[in-house]
Amino acid sequence: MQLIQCPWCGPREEVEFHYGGQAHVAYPDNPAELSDQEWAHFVFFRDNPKGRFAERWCHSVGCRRWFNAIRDTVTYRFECVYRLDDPKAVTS
Amino acid sequence: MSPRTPGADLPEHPDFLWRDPDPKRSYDVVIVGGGGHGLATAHYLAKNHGITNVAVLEKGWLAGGNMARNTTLIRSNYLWDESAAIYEHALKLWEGLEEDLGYPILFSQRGVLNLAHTLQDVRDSVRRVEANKLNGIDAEWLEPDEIREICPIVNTSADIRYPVLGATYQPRAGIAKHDYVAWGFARRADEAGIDLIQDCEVTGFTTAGNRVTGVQTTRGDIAAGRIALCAAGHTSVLTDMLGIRVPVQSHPLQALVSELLEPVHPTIVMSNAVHVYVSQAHKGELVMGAGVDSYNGYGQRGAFHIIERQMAAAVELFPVFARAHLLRSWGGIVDVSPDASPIVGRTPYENLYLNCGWGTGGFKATPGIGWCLADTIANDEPHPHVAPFSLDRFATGTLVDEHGAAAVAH
Amino acid sequence: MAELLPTHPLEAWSTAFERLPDTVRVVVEPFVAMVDVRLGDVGSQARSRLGVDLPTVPNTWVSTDAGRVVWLGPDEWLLTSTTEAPEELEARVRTAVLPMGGSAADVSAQRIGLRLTGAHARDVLAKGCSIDVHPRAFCRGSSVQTTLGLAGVVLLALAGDDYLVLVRSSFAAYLADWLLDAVLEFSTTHHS
Amino acid sequence: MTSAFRTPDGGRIDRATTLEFAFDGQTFTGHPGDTLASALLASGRHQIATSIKLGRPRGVTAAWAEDPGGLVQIEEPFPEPMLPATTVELYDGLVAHGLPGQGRLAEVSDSALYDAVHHHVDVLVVGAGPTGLAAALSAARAGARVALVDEQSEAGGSFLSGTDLLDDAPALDWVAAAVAELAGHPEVLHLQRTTAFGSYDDGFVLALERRTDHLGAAAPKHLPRQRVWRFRARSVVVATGAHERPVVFADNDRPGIMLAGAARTFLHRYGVLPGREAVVFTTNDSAYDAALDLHRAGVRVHAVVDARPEASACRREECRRAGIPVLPGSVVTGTRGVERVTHALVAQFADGEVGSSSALACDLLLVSGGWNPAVHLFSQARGRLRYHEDLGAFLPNEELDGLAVAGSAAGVFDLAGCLADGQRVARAALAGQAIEPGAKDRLPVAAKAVAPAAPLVLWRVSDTSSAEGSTQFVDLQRDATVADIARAVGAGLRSIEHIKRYTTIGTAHDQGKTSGVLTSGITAELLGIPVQDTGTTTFRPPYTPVAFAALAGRDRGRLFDPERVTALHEWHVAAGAVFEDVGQWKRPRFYPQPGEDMEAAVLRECAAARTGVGILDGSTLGKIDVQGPDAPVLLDRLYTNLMSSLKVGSVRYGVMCGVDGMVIDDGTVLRLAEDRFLVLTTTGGAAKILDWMEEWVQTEWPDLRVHCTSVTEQWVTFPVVGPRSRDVIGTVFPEVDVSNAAFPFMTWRDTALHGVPVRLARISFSGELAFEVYVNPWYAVAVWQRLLEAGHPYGITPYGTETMHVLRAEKGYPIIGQDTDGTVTPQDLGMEWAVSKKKPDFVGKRSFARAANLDPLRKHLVGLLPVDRQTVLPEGSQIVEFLPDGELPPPPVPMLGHVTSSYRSAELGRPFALALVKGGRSRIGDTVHVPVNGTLVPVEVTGSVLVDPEGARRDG
Repeated sequence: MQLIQCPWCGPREEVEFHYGGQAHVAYPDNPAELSDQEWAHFVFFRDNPKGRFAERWCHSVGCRRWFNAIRDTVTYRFECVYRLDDPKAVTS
Repeated sequence: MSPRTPGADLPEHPDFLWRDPDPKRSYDVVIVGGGGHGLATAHYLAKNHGITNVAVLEKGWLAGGNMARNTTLIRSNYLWDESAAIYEHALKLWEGLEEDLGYPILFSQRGVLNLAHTLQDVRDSVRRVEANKLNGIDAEWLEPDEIREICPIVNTSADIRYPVLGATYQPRAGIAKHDYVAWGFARRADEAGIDLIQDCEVTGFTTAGNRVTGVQTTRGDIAAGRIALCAAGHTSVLTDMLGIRVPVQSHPLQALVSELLEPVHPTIVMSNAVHVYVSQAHKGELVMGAGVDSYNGYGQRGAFHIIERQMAAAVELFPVFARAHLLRSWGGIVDVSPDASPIVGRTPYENLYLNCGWGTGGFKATPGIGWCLADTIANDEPHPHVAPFSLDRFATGTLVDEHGAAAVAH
Repeated sequence: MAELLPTHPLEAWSTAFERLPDTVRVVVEPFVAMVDVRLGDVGSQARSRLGVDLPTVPNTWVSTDAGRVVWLGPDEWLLTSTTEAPEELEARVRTAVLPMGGSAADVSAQRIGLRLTGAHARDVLAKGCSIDVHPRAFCRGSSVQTTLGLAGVVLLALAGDDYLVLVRSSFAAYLADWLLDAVLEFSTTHHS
Repeated sequence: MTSAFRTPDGGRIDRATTLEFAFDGQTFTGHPGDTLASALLASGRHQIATSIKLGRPRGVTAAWAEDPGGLVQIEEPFPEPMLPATTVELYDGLVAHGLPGQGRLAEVSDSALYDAVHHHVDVLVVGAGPTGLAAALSAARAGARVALVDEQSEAGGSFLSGTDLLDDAPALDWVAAAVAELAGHPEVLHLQRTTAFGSYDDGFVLALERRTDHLGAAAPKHLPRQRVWRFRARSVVVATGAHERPVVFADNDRPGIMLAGAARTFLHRYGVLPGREAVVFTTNDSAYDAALDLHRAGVRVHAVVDARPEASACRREECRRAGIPVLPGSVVTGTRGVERVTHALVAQFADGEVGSSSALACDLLLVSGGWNPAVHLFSQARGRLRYHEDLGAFLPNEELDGLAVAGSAAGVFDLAGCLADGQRVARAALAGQAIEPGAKDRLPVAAKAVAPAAPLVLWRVSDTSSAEGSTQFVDLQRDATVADIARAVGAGLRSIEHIKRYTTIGTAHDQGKTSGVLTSGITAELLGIPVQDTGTTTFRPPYTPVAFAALAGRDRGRLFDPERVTALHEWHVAAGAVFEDVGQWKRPRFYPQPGEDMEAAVLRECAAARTGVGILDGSTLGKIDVQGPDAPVLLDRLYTNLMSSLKVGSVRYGVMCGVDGMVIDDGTVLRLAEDRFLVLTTTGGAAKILDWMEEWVQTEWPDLRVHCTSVTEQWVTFPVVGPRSRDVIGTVFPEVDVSNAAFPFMTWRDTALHGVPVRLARISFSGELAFEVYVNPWYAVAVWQRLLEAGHPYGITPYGTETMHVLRAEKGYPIIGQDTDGTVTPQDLGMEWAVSKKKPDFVGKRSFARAANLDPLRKHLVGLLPVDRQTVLPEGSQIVEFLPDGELPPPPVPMLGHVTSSYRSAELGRPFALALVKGGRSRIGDTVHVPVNGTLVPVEVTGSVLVDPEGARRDG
């Protein structure tokens, strides 16, 4: 049972959070202009790195705020969490 | 099931299993991933197609990934025609596998019960049973009293939180001993002259145009005529090297066993509603799978609260389990696709074949996918059973949605 | 016709609660008007328009003349009033915050309150709450949204060994049962 | 049985009290403080069971959970399988028997209580031995919040097994003082009988407290029998000590052969002589203590067989004075005896060569091959280990963030060193938390100990017999031998994980506590590679087995999962409702009257709603308050149809899709104000849709000025349905003009009842004239009663979800999740009318253009009418083409779709169904077949709206 740092509520147990997968995948400006292939990539395709990963989390049983985090998918360690309006953290 | 002498029933492994060869410079076929799927593919390449200049590359120890960690459930009662076809093909192979491999894989067809706890569970169950029947798969709908006859320890009383309203039953479903299965395939492949190369991690690929000409590994470069990726949870690591995007996410999946117990549980019981699936393995240990952890993870471990929840559900459904003991818990990495169906077949590289996204279905599919992937590699044409699982279905929208259709996992 | 009489979802539990020892008391709080306030900017105008300060420190609550304000999120508060009817409270607060781009919704019946007091109150919470409720970490003025057992709750520290649990009304019966089960070892004196 | 092997005095047992128990059908006695094992040994009984494969007699080989030999089945007071006799605290009336490796579960359910408790500390110390106590004292004296857990019945650890002195007094005096001091610190939690079994991220440690097991039948019923402690510690100090390791030799499994340290424990802690004629076989100095202690207790020690070429001088001298022969450069090669060891076969041992052996008579053979630090918790926390050549053991190889290993668990084996290490590690932990160490944090002074001579690392004595290691047991519980490891290596296996699986070593209840490192060593030897390269198998939780029920805790029975109920629940119960689980909700399915089955009740309820008036508790519908200037924009983006054009005071039905274009929810939307909507979702969709809205608003469209708030429990919802509903509503709310003109379909009005705000809406999920009544749940019962009273003259009939489903199905209204399955689009449901052509985009729109979405053979929602007008098609039935010969062809039979909803219709006077059928709308009028229990039922494909297709009834 990990502790996850909610940017507002502080450290809480992971069961309080909802996982949102890869971060910084924006909804296309004009889906109608996309090919089926491009649309499929938005809908179904997400990165799946072994190591550092920028992801979205939501403190669903707490303040219900979504936020971003850089987490290592091997160690599960959180490197940092940042609010949606913070600039994208650098992922190598 | 015949009564066992405690613990004495596991047959001995053979005196010789496989060589420990160094990689050659070049192979006709290189299979990346020495798990069940990779080893089965190697076996059928040799057996069905006479292709033996083959290397299976394993970054760790053979069958040390999900093959060594899964709960060995084998069934084919899937909803959609496409899924039913490949899993039933596998089940038919399971039924003859002991002879084929000349290895005591302990395939025990004790049947699987998929419990229904809500009216919608019942509708979904009947739908699946009727579909299975029309697809030639053995399936029945059972009322609670019939469930009690098959598995007396299931709590079918009406006063539990989610009463058991009935169950689907596939009598031909069963379990097998995972190491024995993997080692059986490995030994046959080795006998056929196929090189099983351990501690050999793929670190890159060499390509020429739309062909992959070879792999770079921790044990040197290896040229390859055709390459098949059978890396399950690590597939993305490989496809990223090739610049291919594959819609799988790797998640932790936990499992656990109890100590050895006298026979008490004659079949396999699965309940999605309360997330339990449990069987009693050959030596007498209760083997259970838990739910998939929500986040991506390559750590081969999950969070313990999932196991605690699992135990609560288990004791609800099987009150006699109260003082069984959790002996060992562990985690594997499942590669989950958007429609919970596998992704198999061609890639943008003409001589590279993909096999991933099996999620929790990988073990039960082992001989089936090995057979079909070998056929696909040998004929450079997707076998009919894997054709529906192509990568491009996500663009066309012709998914095989085992999620959406509320089919059962594991 | 006679006026409408309110009924409380936990009326059936009151006798069981009354039997509990002083070391762990559970009391059903009376109905109170509650409004969910959403407001981005909580500068000085909030006070001038609302007449109360909205706490900006996460996981805190403050008392007001007529009730409490609980921090629920960076732009969300739960405002309670014992002196206004639910619809009055919503109307007043909504009028006040609209010009600031805020909103307000009556949630008086969304949650019911349970008061948990006594020397063993902390021990009972510890049976189902992963939050550290030790006075060093969770003192008067502290609040959290978390889970107690399998129910989402808003937990307020009113004083030492004095807690207020706000739970969704539909989960109230579950939480009441859960609490009665949790206090068993403290409420049973006979050693059978 | 008499306790012939009980010492005249000493030990930690209460000799004044005698406990009676039965083992293998025989009656024994013991004392409080005994374990089942010590009590049996006191009576001279060593054999506990026979082995799992070979049926060889097996006895007690260790003194705690690491014992691979002596498993028992508890029968009384309640059956529990597979407990080591060494860990079962004795109580009166215990009934148990030995197990050959397979336990038995009770046939009745366990009435004992279990629970879990969260506990937060600055420092968690695991192990109350010298190291742990020193660490706990240090932390406590600094005023930190401390928890000290230890798996034994009392604190002291290795002190309980020896004669150590501290400050020139018995060490146990210091332990008592330390325990008393800890008890005096209000922020210290000290738990005995508590095993830390798992360590996870961020200082999360799980421990099992055995609270009442030791009381047997006398355990208070209201106390949890076992408790899982969920510790969250800023710092964890692992002071779990070390496990003694045996040396493998032929026939090393006979009862009477045990670890040297275990013999000391039985002597000093339990006042038991494990034998009378002992031989001690060791590779290190520690076993000499056992030899000398037993000698002092009156055991005849025939020899200390020391594998090292030279025993340490002082030890030799101590033995000389005691008259104990020491045989350096010697090993035990084998044993004799069946139920009990009778002889040790001793031989010269030099440069790895074993000479010819001679037999030494004995009834007790003590063995020590060195010590394995108990690094389990460290390893579970992903700590890496390194092999220590001199100790022949694996030690922590790194500092973990927030978890430190101290004392013999870290390879420190001298008493003074352990005490100092415990204090050092605790202070380091405190410093990391900026907590000042306390004043007067003094360590006791340990008696000066002579530095031990270097141990010899010896895994096994080569088998000179013809048995070739087939009786050299590595894992006694699994009957796995050196020969098995040799076979595995011969089979081509190199990985220790493969060896484990081939031989099953380390897979038993003890998880290889004594056999794991041996296996690594022997495997390395056979492969001719360094032990470091072999490594160990992974240490997995739990450290010792934990009962399922303990992990289930209190989430059982009605607490397994919350039951959500509406404000009317008790009324429903009183009315005799039969309930249905819908998600976590309990919803009335129907209200049978005396003698009615479901079909009769539902036909009656349906008739009332179609011909008179019915009333439903629809309060479980999800409700979301959407406020803000951009509320219309948000709803336009999330619904497939246009919501921004909805007028204040009006209601509109809408559908939501996922980005994949599949329907995820539907419901009605009330526009309360220009900037305010009340969104209704399905019962199951409530939380999901609120989260869905929040996710889009927060992560994609933060610029939108809109707020979403759940008001699901803020309003109860009572649909009053049927031709007479207007009369009922008109009666209860006289100030509302309920005429069709003043209050048209799909509009809402606010009113009040005795000052209580009430909202009425003309919404129909049945096709009938209907009003939905919304009110604060505080007044739910009162308003419901008013409606029933007003409806009495019209025979108002409460109805449940089953009737609701029939009524809506007759109108072809789908239930999301029943008539859809995540693969269904609005077009499939025949709802093009609800898919906006005007809007440039909305969630899911783009997916509608994919190839698969344009396939004319997609499944459409249609109606089905069984031709026989009798058969109620089972929901879920599959549909096939019409087969003229009435026979199914051999499989696979192509399927056209399946039955999603099916009911008997009072209105139609026949059964009907809704179904998803390939190209369904183009098949209307066709007859297809539905296989039902072996027969093919012909059904006619119809449109989905079967009752009042022109919608004449909705206005009454």
